Amino acid sequence: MKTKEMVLAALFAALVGVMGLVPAIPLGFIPVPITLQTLGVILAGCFLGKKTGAMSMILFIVLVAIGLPLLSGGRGGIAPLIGPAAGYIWSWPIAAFLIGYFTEKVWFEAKVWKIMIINFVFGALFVDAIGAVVMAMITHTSIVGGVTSGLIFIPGDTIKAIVAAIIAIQLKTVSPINSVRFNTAHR
Amino acid sequence: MEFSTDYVTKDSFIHRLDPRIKLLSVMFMLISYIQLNTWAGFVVAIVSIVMIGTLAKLPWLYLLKAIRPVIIILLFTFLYHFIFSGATYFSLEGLFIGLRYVVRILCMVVLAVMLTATTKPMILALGLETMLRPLEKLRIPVAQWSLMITIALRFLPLIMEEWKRIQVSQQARGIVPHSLTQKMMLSMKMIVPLLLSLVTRADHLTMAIEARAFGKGQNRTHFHTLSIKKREYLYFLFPISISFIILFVV
Amino acid sequence: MLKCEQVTYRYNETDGIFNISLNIEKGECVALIGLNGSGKSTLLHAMAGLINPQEGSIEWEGEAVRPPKVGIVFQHPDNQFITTSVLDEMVFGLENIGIPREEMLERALAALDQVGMRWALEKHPMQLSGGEKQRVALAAILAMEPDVLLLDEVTSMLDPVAREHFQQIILHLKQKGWTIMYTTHLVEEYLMADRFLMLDHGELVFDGDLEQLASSTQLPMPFTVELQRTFGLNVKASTWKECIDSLWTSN
Amino acid sequence: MLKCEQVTYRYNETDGIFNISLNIEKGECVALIGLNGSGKSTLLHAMAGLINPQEGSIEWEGEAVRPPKVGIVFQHPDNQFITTSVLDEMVFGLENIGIPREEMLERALAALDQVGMRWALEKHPMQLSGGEKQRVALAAILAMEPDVLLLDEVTSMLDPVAREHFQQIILHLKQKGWTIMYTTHLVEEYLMADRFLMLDHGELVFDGDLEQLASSTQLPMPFTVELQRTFGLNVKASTWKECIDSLWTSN
Ligand SMILES: Nc1ncnc2c1ncn2[C@@H]1O[C@H](COP(=O)(O)OP(=O)(O)OP(=O)(O)O)[C@@H](O)[C@H]1O
Ligand SMILES: Nc1ncnc2c1ncn2[C@@H]1O[C@H](COP(=O)(O)OP(=O)(O)OP(=O)(O)O)[C@@H](O)[C@H]1O
Ligand SMILES: O=C(O)CCCC[C@@H]1SC[C@@H]2NC(=O)N[C@@H]21
Ligand SMILES: [Mg+2]
Ligand SMILES: [Mg+2]
Repeated sequence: MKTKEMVLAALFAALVGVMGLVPAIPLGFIPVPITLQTLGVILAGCFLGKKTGAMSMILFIVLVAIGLPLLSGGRGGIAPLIGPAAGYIWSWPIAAFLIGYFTEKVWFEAKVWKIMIINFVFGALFVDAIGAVVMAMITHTSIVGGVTSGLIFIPGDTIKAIVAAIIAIQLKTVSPINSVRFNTAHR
Repeated sequence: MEFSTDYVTKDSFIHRLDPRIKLLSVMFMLISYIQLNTWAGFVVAIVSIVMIGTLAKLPWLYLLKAIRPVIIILLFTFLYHFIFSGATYFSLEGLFIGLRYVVRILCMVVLAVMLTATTKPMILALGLETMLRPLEKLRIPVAQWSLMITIALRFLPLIMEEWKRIQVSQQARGIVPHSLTQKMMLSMKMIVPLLLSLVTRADHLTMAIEARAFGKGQNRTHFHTLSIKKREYLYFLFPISISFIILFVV
Repeated sequence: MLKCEQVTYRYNETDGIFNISLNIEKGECVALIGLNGSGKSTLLHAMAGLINPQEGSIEWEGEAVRPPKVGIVFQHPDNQFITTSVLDEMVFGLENIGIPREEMLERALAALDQVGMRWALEKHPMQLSGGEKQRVALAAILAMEPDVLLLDEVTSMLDPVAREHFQQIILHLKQKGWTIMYTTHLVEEYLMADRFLMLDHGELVFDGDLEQLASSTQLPMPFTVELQRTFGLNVKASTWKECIDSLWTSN
Repeated sequence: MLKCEQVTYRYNETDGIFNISLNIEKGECVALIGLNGSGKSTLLHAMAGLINPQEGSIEWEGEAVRPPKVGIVFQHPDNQFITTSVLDEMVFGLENIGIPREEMLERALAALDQVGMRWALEKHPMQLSGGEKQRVALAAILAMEPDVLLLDEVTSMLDPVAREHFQQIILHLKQKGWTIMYTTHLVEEYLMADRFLMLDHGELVFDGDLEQLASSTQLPMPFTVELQRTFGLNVKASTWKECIDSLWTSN
């Protein structure tokens, strides 16, 4: 692990934590709120790349686990990680990894629309699918019902996917993916 | 806004207990709670939680507050089972099944909350690091992860300062956002400068860490260390026996 | 010996350092001077092994430079704090180089005493004043006892008393045989150095001692005027030593 | 008139500024001096209206102080940058105070010229060298033409040439009647001020002119020694003016 990767992973873990301060929108009919934090998750993937992106989200979970109140509403500790939203939270590292993986693939010809599609598939569809299924399993309710109510997140998450793509392209010159891609291109 | 850790400042022996003992205890007990099914089991679980909470001098109001976020889900789960899980809709059997799910989740949540309420995050992190140190032999960079926790803690206030700094100056610019959409648009415009400046800071921090010879962590020594006192091993018998009782006796 | 061979580090076409070659002997104390943006900080970062020059090599006693052999104190004290208390900040480097636990506190306190900051042990580094930060930053590196000490304008925010302490620290380390290179914009601080390097637009344009510096006519900035004004005289080369001696004995 | 009345700002029991009362007349140029951690930056932040004292009040011409009437340049230039290019940074403040579009570029360029940074128009402020950052930070405030200018060690990383420019800028602004207050640790930079304030442990311990400062025997630090050493003489009060005059004319 390079020091720079460590620091950037820590930065984005903290960033997702700070996004948890923005009041989340609670939904009456399912126990998982709409939160800005997914924007940070998606950004971690498409700005940091697969390795650092995934690391940052694992670190985020570790930080929550040791009790920092980084989830919306100032929640932390082990409780939320085994609660109904567990599937959503645990899918974040995987989502960041997958977004990073495909973003790195298209990096040299990166366009907003390409990143947007990647973000949408893995940052919205993937996370929401896993999250809804796990939620239904933990609460022992029906999977079909869980997934149907989970659809409520899709519009918001789509907007976040688009916004993240725009930001990532604007920050392209300072992205650590540049050095990752540069190194592999010369290997 | 400030980050307040969930830590509740009190002087109890649970607070002083070595974090590793606490972490392992919680793990054991959580595993046993998953198997909770019989009435006797529930009684044992609840009694054990009440005992720990009392010993830790935790205000019960605090624990109530901590479970507030899960109340809706518990209600939902309860109703679902009450309606669908029995032989008929709204059966007595369904009611009990629902109750059991709710109490089981409650027990797990409260136990987890008590861990972080009685241990400062940095101490918990140190406990975690010390416990996981053997993993270094498997080439898992424990020291690095532990440093990452430290850096993330350093970034939390820094990000907010930076955000505030940019926000105040933007308001001084005379743009006073009125509607929610205006506010959101303005925030959007702040994200790129914020990230740019944070990434620059990350660069500087990287150099600072390397300048102080942080490496792979092989020969690293530790200033803060934990030591488990003899009688603390004895306390460990409590969660073990609780878990044992729940898993195999009742 | 610290050996730079044709070192080039480019930020872009015009900015950076270009084709720098120089040797610094063990025990030398060198001042690196030059205008704003001439490349001093960049050179120091390269010498500490924190950035990799695109061309050329930098070695200390035959090996590629890197911490903890080479210690660097940054220009912006804000940029070097990693932890959340001054004590943790002090021991961070010591932990990394494997100092035994018992020795750590000793070393940390000794270094803090040197800069007069022991009182701040429990404080958050970011809540110190500008000069206090700079002192803690210096102490954290001193405690690690590097072979080569690189100091980037570390006195810029120090008060007169602290700056004098600093000069004494440097003189003391010189006596102990440390190799030191520092940058400064203050002519008063030239007096500690045995040798001067000047950068201009990323190139090395001067390498010599104070006498040569003061009598040089090709310098890219009015250093000569500064020198003469500061010491209040229009000196000839032979009087420099006296001038310096008298200044050092006067306090 | 800038009027501080019994101003107290506490970080905690021991740190902060305590019970500070002072009046600064329009057009005065005041140097604020004191050791590291004596509270200079804290006082300037309070005077700029950036932090609210727990006790007391600060007014400029009868109104509570705040930007853009009062302009402050921070000790750490990094803390001042908000945008992603030097040009944006320059016009940022001008937009705030409603300068017409055509005038903005004009003012921005003039201010950048004053500090010699016009070439950096397109650069990212965070990617400048230490001294370059400090110059841009200064220019950004100069362009806003505040009534009161507060400068917190803004020359600490400037090279000798830039520092001299800076002194000329200040003298020029003095002539134009601006009210200026600056902090510095360099005795050479005392010469621009008409009046001196000294803080010690957050309290105001001196208020007077250079003569009084040089002859004061109760100062909490060897300022007197510094003063005398810098100017190379053991002056009596009456010779100060000559000394200053001769220094200003010598370059
Ligand atoms: N990260 C960066 N990206 C691009 N350009 C940079 C970066 N850092 C510095 N520069 C440019 O490189 C040149 C040399 O910078 P450097 O910081 O080495 O100067 P310096 O001699 O230390 O100046 P100062 O006396 O002001 O500290 C400057 O012109 C600066 O604008
Ligand atoms: N954010 C903060 N929280 C707590 N204490 C602080 C904070 N900022 C400064 N201090 C303390 O308050 C005192 C005054 O600080 P201040 O920055 O005003 O000093 P200063 O005179 O500007 O020093 P310098 O010459 O080093 O810049 C110092 O002892 C410092 O440690
Ligand atoms: O705070 C929690 O406990 C976890 C929140 C998980 C929120 C999920 S992530 C994907 C989906 N999109 C949202 O806006 N919220 C959910
Ligand atoms: Mg520099
Ligand atoms: Mg200050």
